[in-house]
Amino acid sequence: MKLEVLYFAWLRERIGHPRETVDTQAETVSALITELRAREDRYDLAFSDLDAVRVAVDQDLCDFDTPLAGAREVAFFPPMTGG
Amino acid sequence: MKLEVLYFAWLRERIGHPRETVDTQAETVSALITELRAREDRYDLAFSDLDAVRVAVDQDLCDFDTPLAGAREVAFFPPMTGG
Amino acid sequence: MQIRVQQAPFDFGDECNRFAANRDDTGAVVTFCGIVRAPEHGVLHRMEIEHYPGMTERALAKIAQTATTRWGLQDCLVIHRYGPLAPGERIMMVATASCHRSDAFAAADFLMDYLKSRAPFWKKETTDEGDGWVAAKDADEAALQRW
Amino acid sequence: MQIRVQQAPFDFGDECNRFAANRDDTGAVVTFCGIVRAPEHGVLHRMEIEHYPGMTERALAKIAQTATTRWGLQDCLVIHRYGPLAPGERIMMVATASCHRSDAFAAADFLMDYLKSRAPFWKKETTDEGDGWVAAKDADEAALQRW
Repeated sequence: MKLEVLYFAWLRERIGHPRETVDTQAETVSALITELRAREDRYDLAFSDLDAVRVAVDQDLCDFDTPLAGAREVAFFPPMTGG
Repeated sequence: MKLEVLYFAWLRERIGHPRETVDTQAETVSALITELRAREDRYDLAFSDLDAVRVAVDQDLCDFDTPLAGAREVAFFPPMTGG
Repeated sequence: MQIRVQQAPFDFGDECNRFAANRDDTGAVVTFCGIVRAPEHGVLHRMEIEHYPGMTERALAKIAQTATTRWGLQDCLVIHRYGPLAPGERIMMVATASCHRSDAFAAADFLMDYLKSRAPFWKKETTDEGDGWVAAKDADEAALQRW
Repeated sequence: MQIRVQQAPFDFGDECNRFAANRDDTGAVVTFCGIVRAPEHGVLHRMEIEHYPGMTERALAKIAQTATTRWGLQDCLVIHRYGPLAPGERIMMVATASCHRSDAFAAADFLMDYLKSRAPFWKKETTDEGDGWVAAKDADEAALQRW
Protein backbone atom coordinates (compact mmCIF):
# COMPACT_ATOMS: atom_id res chain seq x y z
CA MET A 1 0.00 0.00 0.00
CA LYS A 2 1.00 3.63 -0.45
CA LEU A 3 1.20 5.85 2.61
CA GLU A 4 1.86 9.55 2.89
CA VAL A 5 4.44 9.85 5.67
CA LEU A 6 4.92 13.27 7.30
CA TYR A 7 7.65 14.51 9.62
CA PHE A 8 7.55 17.59 11.85
CA ALA A 9 9.97 19.67 13.92
CA TRP A 10 13.34 17.99 14.61
CA LEU A 11 12.20 14.73 12.99
CA ARG A 12 11.68 16.67 9.77
CA GLU A 13 15.08 18.32 10.14
CA ARG A 14 16.92 15.05 10.85
CA ILE A 15 15.24 13.16 8.04
CA GLY A 16 15.67 16.08 5.67
CA HIS A 17 12.21 16.40 4.16
CA PRO A 18 8.70 17.14 5.41
CA ARG A 19 6.85 14.33 3.65
CA GLU A 20 7.22 11.39 1.30
CA THR A 21 5.13 8.64 -0.21
CA VAL A 22 6.12 5.23 1.13
CA ASP A 23 5.20 1.94 -0.49
CA THR A 24 5.00 -0.54 2.33
CA GLN A 25 3.42 -3.76 3.57
CA ALA A 26 3.96 -2.79 7.22
CA GLU A 27 1.00 -3.88 9.31
CA THR A 28 1.59 -1.50 12.24
CA VAL A 29 3.26 1.81 12.96
CA SER A 30 6.07 -0.10 14.71
CA ALA A 31 6.71 -2.19 11.61
CA LEU A 32 6.78 0.96 9.48
CA ILE A 33 9.35 2.51 11.81
CA THR A 34 11.50 -0.61 11.54
CA GLU A 35 11.37 -0.35 7.74
CA LEU A 36 12.24 3.33 7.76
CA ARG A 37 15.16 2.85 10.18
CA ALA A 38 16.63 0.19 7.87
CA ARG A 39 16.72 2.66 4.97
CA GLU A 40 19.41 5.12 5.95
CA ASP A 41 21.33 6.40 8.94
CA ARG A 42 19.36 9.65 9.11
CA TYR A 43 16.13 7.66 9.57
CA ASP A 44 17.79 5.37 12.09
CA LEU A 45 18.99 8.40 14.05
CA ALA A 46 15.62 10.18 13.90
CA PHE A 47 13.85 7.15 15.38
CA SER A 48 16.59 6.14 17.83
CA ASP A 49 14.69 7.32 20.91
CA LEU A 50 11.04 6.39 20.52
CA ASP A 51 10.17 7.91 23.92
CA ALA A 52 10.68 11.25 22.16
CA VAL A 53 8.50 10.39 19.15
CA ARG A 54 4.74 10.71 18.81
CA VAL A 55 2.64 9.38 15.94
CA ALA A 56 -0.68 10.23 14.33
CA VAL A 57 -2.47 7.97 11.85
CA ASP A 58 -4.89 9.86 9.60
CA GLN A 59 -4.52 12.88 11.90
CA ASP A 60 -5.42 11.14 15.14
CA LEU A 61 -2.80 10.63 17.84
CA CYS A 62 -2.20 6.94 18.44
CA ASP A 63 0.19 4.27 19.74
CA PHE A 64 3.02 2.52 17.92
CA ASP A 65 1.06 -0.72 17.78
CA THR A 66 -1.77 0.89 15.81
CA PRO A 67 -2.58 -1.13 12.65
CA LEU A 68 -2.07 0.58 9.32
CA ALA A 69 -4.77 -1.25 7.34
CA GLY A 70 -6.75 1.38 5.46
CA ALA A 71 -4.55 4.25 6.61
CA ARG A 72 -3.56 6.99 4.19
CA GLU A 73 -1.41 9.35 6.24
CA VAL A 74 1.07 8.68 9.03
CA ALA A 75 2.85 11.56 10.80
CA PHE A 76 5.84 11.43 13.14
CA PHE A 77 6.78 14.30 15.44
CA PRO A 78 8.19 15.13 18.88
CA PRO A 79 5.99 15.79 21.93
CA MET A 80 3.87 18.86 21.26
CA THR A 81 4.66 22.27 22.69
CA GLY A 82 1.75 24.54 21.83
CA GLY A 83 0.08 27.22 23.91
CA MET B 1 -17.19 57.97 72.60
CA LYS B 2 -18.62 59.00 69.26
CA LEU B 3 -18.82 56.41 66.51
CA GLU B 4 -19.85 56.76 62.89
CA VAL B 5 -22.20 53.84 62.29
CA LEU B 6 -22.92 52.85 58.67
CA TYR B 7 -25.57 50.53 57.22
CA PHE B 8 -25.63 48.96 53.78
CA ALA B 9 -28.06 47.06 51.55
CA TRP B 10 -31.14 45.72 53.37
CA LEU B 11 -29.78 46.79 56.76
CA ARG B 12 -29.78 50.37 55.48
CA GLU B 13 -33.29 49.95 54.11
CA ARG B 14 -34.69 48.44 57.32
CA ILE B 15 -33.06 51.00 59.57
CA GLY B 16 -34.03 53.83 57.26
CA HIS B 17 -30.76 55.73 56.91
CA PRO B 18 -27.25 55.02 55.62
CA ARG B 19 -25.26 56.40 58.55
CA GLU B 20 -25.51 58.11 61.92
CA THR B 21 -23.26 59.29 64.72
CA VAL B 22 -23.76 57.21 67.85
CA ASP B 23 -22.61 58.27 71.31
CA THR B 24 -21.87 55.05 73.16
CA GLN B 25 -19.82 53.39 75.87
CA ALA B 26 -20.15 49.95 74.22
CA GLU B 27 -16.91 48.03 74.60
CA THR B 28 -17.51 45.58 71.76
CA VAL B 29 -19.48 45.32 68.54
CA SER B 30 -21.91 42.95 70.30
CA ALA B 31 -22.56 45.50 73.03
CA LEU B 32 -23.17 48.18 70.38
CA ILE B 33 -25.70 45.91 68.64
CA THR B 34 -27.51 45.35 71.96
CA GLU B 35 -27.74 49.13 72.47
CA LEU B 36 -29.00 49.72 68.93
CA ARG B 37 -31.63 46.96 69.18
CA ALA B 38 -32.98 48.51 72.37
CA ARG B 39 -33.61 51.83 70.58
CA GLU B 40 -36.48 51.05 68.22
CA ASP B 41 -38.25 48.16 66.53
CA ARG B 42 -36.64 48.82 63.16
CA TYR B 43 -33.18 48.35 64.69
CA ASP B 44 -34.36 45.30 66.59
CA LEU B 45 -35.71 43.82 63.36
CA ALA B 46 -32.59 44.67 61.33
CA PHE B 47 -30.37 42.83 63.82
CA SER B 48 -32.74 39.95 64.60
CA ASP B 49 -30.72 37.38 62.63
CA LEU B 50 -27.05 37.98 63.27
CA ASP B 51 -26.06 35.06 61.03
CA ALA B 52 -27.08 37.35 58.18
CA VAL B 53 -25.10 40.35 59.43
CA ARG B 54 -21.44 41.17 58.83
CA VAL B 55 -19.49 43.95 60.52
CA ALA B 56 -16.42 46.04 59.71
CA VAL B 57 -14.60 48.21 62.25
CA ASP B 58 -12.63 51.02 60.62
CA GLN B 59 -13.15 49.32 57.25
CA ASP B 60 -11.77 45.92 58.22
CA LEU B 61 -14.08 42.91 58.41
CA CYS B 62 -14.20 41.56 61.95
CA ASP B 63 -16.13 39.51 64.50
CA PHE B 64 -18.91 40.64 66.83
CA ASP B 65 -16.62 40.38 69.84
CA THR B 66 -14.15 42.91 68.40
CA PRO B 67 -13.40 45.68 70.93
CA LEU B 68 -14.40 49.22 69.98
CA ALA B 69 -11.68 51.07 71.91
CA GLY B 70 -10.16 53.63 69.54
CA ALA B 71 -12.59 52.81 66.71
CA ARG B 72 -14.09 55.61 64.63
CA GLU B 73 -16.32 53.82 62.12
CA VAL B 74 -18.45 50.71 62.43
CA ALA B 75 -20.37 49.35 59.44
CA PHE B 76 -23.12 46.70 59.36
CA PHE B 77 -24.16 44.89 56.21
CA PRO B 78 -25.37 41.56 54.82
CA PRO B 79 -22.99 38.94 53.37
CA MET B 80 -21.29 40.43 50.33
CA THR B 81 -22.33 39.59 46.78
CA GLY B 82 -19.77 41.19 44.49
CA GLY B 83 -18.22 39.86 41.33
CA MET C 1 -1.27 46.45 40.53
CA GLN C 2 -4.33 48.53 39.73
CA ILE C 3 -7.67 48.70 41.54
CA ARG C 4 -10.52 50.74 40.09
CA VAL C 5 -13.97 51.11 41.64
CA GLN C 6 -16.18 53.17 39.38
CA GLN C 7 -19.73 53.82 38.27
CA ALA C 8 -18.75 54.36 34.63
CA PRO C 9 -18.63 51.49 32.13
CA PHE C 10 -15.23 50.13 31.16
CA ASP C 11 -14.11 48.69 27.85
CA PHE C 12 -13.21 45.06 28.54
CA GLY C 13 -11.25 44.60 25.30
CA ASP C 14 -9.28 47.83 25.69
CA GLU C 15 -8.41 46.89 29.25
CA CYS C 16 -7.31 43.41 28.12
CA ASN C 17 -5.09 44.88 25.42
CA ARG C 18 -3.59 47.50 27.70
CA PHE C 19 -2.95 44.90 30.38
CA ALA C 20 -1.27 42.46 27.96
CA ALA C 21 0.87 45.15 26.29
CA ASN C 22 4.65 45.41 26.68
CA ARG C 23 5.05 42.10 28.45
CA ASP C 24 8.16 40.50 26.94
CA ASP C 25 8.76 38.56 30.13
CA THR C 26 5.15 37.54 30.76
CA GLY C 27 4.09 34.23 29.30
CA ALA C 28 0.49 34.18 30.42
CA VAL C 29 -2.39 36.62 30.87
CA VAL C 30 -5.72 35.47 32.29
CA THR C 31 -8.76 37.73 32.39
CA PHE C 32 -12.24 37.35 33.82
CA CYS C 33 -15.27 39.47 32.98
CA GLY C 34 -18.52 39.33 34.95
CA ILE C 35 -21.70 40.14 33.04
CA VAL C 36 -25.17 41.01 34.40
CA ARG C 37 -27.26 37.98 33.60
CA ALA C 38 -30.87 36.94 33.96
CA PRO C 39 -31.84 35.74 37.48
CA GLU C 40 -33.04 32.21 38.26
CA HIS C 41 -36.65 33.42 38.17
CA GLY C 42 -38.35 36.26 36.34
CA VAL C 43 -37.14 38.82 33.84
CA LEU C 44 -34.41 41.17 34.97
CA HIS C 45 -35.08 44.86 34.36
CA ARG C 46 -32.15 46.31 36.24
CA MET C 47 -29.40 45.57 38.72
CA GLU C 48 -28.14 48.05 41.30
CA ILE C 49 -24.78 47.56 42.95
CA GLU C 50 -24.18 49.22 46.30
CA HIS C 51 -20.72 49.39 47.80
CA TYR C 52 -18.85 50.82 50.77
CA PRO C 53 -16.60 53.59 49.47
CA GLY C 54 -13.19 53.47 51.09
CA MET C 55 -13.48 49.96 52.43
CA THR C 56 -14.08 48.60 48.92
CA GLU C 57 -10.74 49.88 47.63
CA ARG C 58 -8.96 48.69 50.80
CA ALA C 59 -10.46 45.21 50.59
CA LEU C 60 -9.71 44.83 46.87
CA ALA C 61 -6.13 46.07 47.30
CA LYS C 62 -5.57 43.58 50.10
CA ILE C 63 -6.96 40.67 48.05
CA ALA C 64 -4.90 41.70 44.99
CA GLN C 65 -1.77 42.06 47.11
CA THR C 66 -2.26 38.58 48.56
CA ALA C 67 -2.67 37.09 45.07
CA THR C 68 0.37 38.96 43.74
CA THR C 69 2.60 37.70 46.52
CA ARG C 70 1.27 34.16 46.62
CA TRP C 71 1.59 33.50 42.87
CA GLY C 72 4.47 35.84 42.09
CA LEU C 73 2.36 37.83 39.62
CA GLN C 74 4.00 40.41 37.42
CA ASP C 75 0.81 42.45 37.50
CA CYS C 76 -2.85 42.32 38.35
CA LEU C 77 -5.87 44.50 37.66
CA VAL C 78 -9.31 44.69 39.28
CA ILE C 79 -12.12 46.88 37.97
CA HIS C 80 -15.55 46.79 39.66
CA ARG C 81 -18.54 48.97 38.89
CA TYR C 82 -21.32 50.16 41.17
CA GLY C 83 -24.66 51.87 40.57
CA PRO C 84 -27.38 50.85 38.12
CA LEU C 85 -26.62 48.22 35.47
CA ALA C 86 -28.70 46.73 32.67
CA PRO C 87 -28.77 43.02 31.66
CA GLY C 88 -25.76 42.18 29.50
CA GLU C 89 -23.63 45.01 30.94
CA ARG C 90 -20.17 44.21 32.20
CA ILE C 91 -19.99 44.45 35.98
CA MET C 92 -16.36 43.84 36.69
CA MET C 93 -13.14 42.28 35.48
CA VAL C 94 -9.87 40.98 36.79
CA ALA C 95 -6.63 40.30 34.94
CA THR C 96 -3.44 38.55 36.03
CA ALA C 97 -0.01 38.33 34.38
CA SER C 98 2.56 35.68 35.16
CA CYS C 99 5.40 33.69 33.58
CA HIS C 100 3.38 30.49 33.83
CA ARG C 101 -0.23 29.80 32.97
CA SER C 102 -0.96 27.82 36.13
CA ASP C 103 -0.09 30.82 38.33
CA ALA C 104 -2.09 33.25 36.21
CA PHE C 105 -5.14 30.94 36.31
CA ALA C 106 -4.94 30.20 40.03
CA ALA C 107 -4.48 33.86 40.93
CA ALA C 108 -7.45 35.01 38.81
CA ASP C 109 -9.64 32.26 40.26
CA PHE C 110 -8.55 33.23 43.79
CA LEU C 111 -9.19 36.95 43.13
CA MET C 112 -12.72 36.17 41.97
CA ASP C 113 -13.52 33.95 44.95
CA TYR C 114 -12.34 36.53 47.47
CA LEU C 115 -13.75 39.51 45.66
CA LYS C 116 -17.13 37.77 45.56
CA SER C 117 -17.41 37.20 49.31
CA ARG C 118 -14.93 39.59 50.93
CA ALA C 119 -15.27 42.89 49.07
CA PRO C 120 -18.19 45.08 50.22
CA PHE C 121 -20.52 44.97 47.23
CA TRP C 122 -24.21 44.12 47.33
CA LYS C 123 -26.45 43.44 44.35
CA LYS C 124 -30.12 44.33 44.18
CA GLU C 125 -32.20 42.97 41.32
CA THR C 126 -35.36 44.53 39.92
CA THR C 127 -37.32 41.91 38.02
CA ASP C 128 -40.89 41.69 36.74
CA GLU C 129 -41.62 39.99 40.06
CA GLY C 130 -40.30 42.89 42.18
CA ASP C 131 -37.13 44.07 43.94
CA GLY C 132 -34.76 41.98 45.99
CA TRP C 133 -31.25 41.82 47.35
CA VAL C 134 -29.28 38.93 45.89
CA ALA C 135 -28.57 36.40 48.64
CA ALA C 136 -25.02 35.24 49.19
CA LYS C 137 -24.56 31.61 48.17
CA ASP C 138 -23.16 28.97 50.51
CA ALA C 139 -21.11 27.75 47.55
CA ASP C 140 -19.33 31.12 47.34
CA GLU C 141 -18.36 31.01 51.00
CA ALA C 142 -17.32 27.37 50.63
CA ALA C 143 -15.14 28.25 47.62
CA LEU C 144 -12.81 30.20 49.92
CA GLN C 145 -11.81 26.97 51.64
CA ARG C 146 -10.01 25.92 48.46
CA TRP C 147 -7.28 28.46 49.10
CA MET D 1 -17.51 27.38 19.10
CA GLN D 2 -14.77 28.89 16.98
CA ILE D 3 -11.31 27.53 16.14
CA ARG D 4 -8.84 29.63 14.20
CA VAL D 5 -5.32 28.56 13.22
CA GLN D 6 -3.57 31.40 11.46
CA GLN D 7 -0.24 33.00 10.72
CA ALA D 8 -1.57 36.55 11.00
CA PRO D 9 -1.60 38.43 14.32
CA PHE D 10 -4.92 38.74 16.14
CA ASP D 11 -6.17 41.59 18.31
CA PHE D 12 -6.59 40.11 21.80
CA GLY D 13 -8.79 42.99 23.06
CA ASP D 14 -11.05 43.01 20.00
CA GLU D 15 -11.49 39.25 20.28
CA CYS D 16 -12.31 39.58 24.00
CA ASN D 17 -14.90 42.26 23.30
CA ARG D 18 -16.48 40.36 20.44
CA PHE D 19 -16.57 37.18 22.49
CA ALA D 20 -18.19 38.91 25.50
CA ALA D 21 -20.75 40.82 23.40
CA ASN D 22 -24.49 40.06 23.40
CA ARG D 23 -24.37 37.68 26.32
CA ASP D 24 -27.41 38.51 28.46
CA ASP D 25 -27.50 34.98 29.76
CA THR D 26 -23.76 34.56 30.33
CA GLY D 27 -22.48 35.45 33.75
CA ALA D 28 -18.81 34.74 33.25
CA VAL D 29 -16.19 35.09 30.53
CA VAL D 30 -12.63 33.84 31.08
CA THR D 31 -9.86 34.50 28.58
CA PHE D 32 -6.25 33.40 28.36
CA CYS D 33 -3.57 34.95 26.18
CA GLY D 34 -0.14 33.37 25.64
CA ILE D 35 2.75 35.72 24.96
CA VAL D 36 6.20 34.92 23.53
CA ARG D 37 8.54 35.38 26.45
CA ALA D 38 12.27 35.22 27.07
CA PRO D 39 13.64 31.66 27.46
CA GLU D 40 15.29 30.37 30.66
CA HIS D 41 18.72 31.06 29.16
CA GLY D 42 19.94 33.56 26.59
CA VAL D 43 18.24 36.37 24.72
CA LEU D 44 15.38 35.41 22.43
CA HIS D 45 15.60 36.78 18.91
CA ARG D 46 12.71 34.91 17.37
CA MET D 47 10.31 32.06 17.83
CA GLU D 48 9.01 29.87 15.02
CA ILE D 49 5.89 27.79 15.45
CA GLU D 50 5.43 24.77 13.22
CA HIS D 51 2.11 22.96 13.05
CA TYR D 52 0.36 20.12 11.24
CA PRO D 53 -2.28 21.67 8.97
CA GLY D 54 -5.49 19.68 9.09
CA MET D 55 -4.71 17.76 12.23
CA THR D 56 -4.29 20.99 14.20
CA GLU D 57 -7.84 22.13 13.49
CA ARG D 58 -9.19 18.62 14.19
CA ALA D 59 -7.35 18.33 17.50
CA LEU D 60 -8.39 21.81 18.67
CA ALA D 61 -12.02 21.23 17.69
CA LYS D 62 -12.06 17.96 19.62
CA ILE D 63 -10.56 19.57 22.74
CA ALA D 64 -12.98 22.52 22.52
CA GLN D 65 -15.94 20.18 22.04
CA THR D 66 -14.95 18.17 25.10
CA ALA D 67 -14.68 21.35 27.20
CA THR D 68 -18.01 22.66 25.92
CA THR D 69 -19.84 19.47 26.80
CA ARG D 70 -18.14 18.83 30.11
CA TRP D 71 -18.71 22.33 31.54
CA GLY D 72 -21.89 23.24 29.67
CA LEU D 73 -20.24 26.25 28.03
CA GLN D 74 -22.34 28.71 26.10
CA ASP D 75 -19.41 29.35 23.81
CA CYS D 76 -15.69 28.92 23.44
CA LEU D 77 -12.99 30.32 21.19
CA VAL D 78 -9.46 29.14 20.37
CA ILE D 79 -7.03 31.14 18.24
CA HIS D 80 -3.49 29.84 17.68
CA ARG D 81 -0.82 31.35 15.46
CA TYR D 82 2.01 29.64 13.58
CA GLY D 83 5.07 30.92 11.74
CA PRO D 84 7.67 33.41 12.97
CA LEU D 85 6.95 35.41 16.13
CA ALA D 86 8.93 38.10 17.97
CA PRO D 87 9.31 38.36 21.77
CA GLY D 88 6.24 40.00 23.29
CA GLU D 89 3.96 38.90 20.45
CA ARG D 90 0.71 37.15 21.28
CA ILE D 91 0.85 33.49 20.29
CA MET D 92 -2.62 32.29 21.07
CA MET D 93 -5.76 32.83 23.12
CA VAL D 94 -8.71 30.93 24.43
CA ALA D 95 -12.03 32.27 25.74
CA THR D 96 -14.90 30.53 27.53
CA ALA D 97 -18.41 31.73 28.38
CA SER D 98 -20.60 30.19 31.04
CA CYS D 99 -23.34 31.04 33.55
CA HIS D 100 -20.97 30.41 36.42
CA ARG D 101 -17.39 31.50 36.94
CA SER D 102 -16.19 28.12 38.18
CA ASP D 103 -17.17 26.45 34.90
CA ALA D 104 -15.63 29.21 32.78
CA PHE D 105 -12.35 29.00 34.74
CA ALA D 106 -12.13 25.21 34.74
CA ALA D 107 -12.90 24.96 31.02
CA ALA D 108 -10.28 27.57 30.06
CA ASP D 109 -7.68 25.87 32.26
CA PHE D 110 -8.55 22.48 30.71
CA LEU D 111 -8.39 23.90 27.16
CA MET D 112 -4.91 25.26 27.83
CA ASP D 113 -3.62 22.03 29.35
CA TYR D 114 -4.84 19.93 26.43
CA LEU D 115 -3.91 22.42 23.74
CA LYS D 116 -0.39 22.54 25.17
CA SER D 117 0.28 18.80 24.95
CA ARG D 118 -2.28 17.41 22.50
CA ALA D 119 -2.47 19.89 19.64
CA PRO D 120 0.28 19.50 17.00
CA PHE D 121 2.34 22.66 17.50
CA TRP D 122 6.10 22.81 17.98
CA LYS D 123 8.10 25.82 19.06
CA LYS D 124 11.62 26.56 17.91
CA GLU D 125 13.57 29.32 19.61
CA THR D 126 16.40 31.33 18.09
CA THR D 127 18.47 32.91 20.85
CA ASP D 128 21.91 34.51 21.00
CA GLU D 129 23.11 31.01 21.94
CA GLY D 130 21.69 29.35 18.82
CA ASP D 131 18.59 27.53 17.59
CA GLY D 132 16.65 24.88 19.43
CA TRP D 133 13.32 23.13 19.60
CA VAL D 134 11.53 23.79 22.89
CA ALA D 135 11.35 20.56 24.88
CA ALA D 136 8.01 19.40 26.22
CA LYS D 137 7.84 19.65 30.01
CA ASP D 138 6.98 16.73 32.24
CA ALA D 139 4.81 19.16 34.19
CA ASP D 140 2.67 19.80 31.12
CA GLU D 141 2.04 16.11 30.58
CA ALA D 142 1.38 15.67 34.31
CA ALA D 143 -1.16 18.53 34.24
CA LEU D 144 -3.46 16.40 32.07
CA GLN D 145 -3.94 14.02 34.99
CA ARG D 146 -5.92 16.72 36.80
CA TRP D 147 -8.82 16.26 34.41
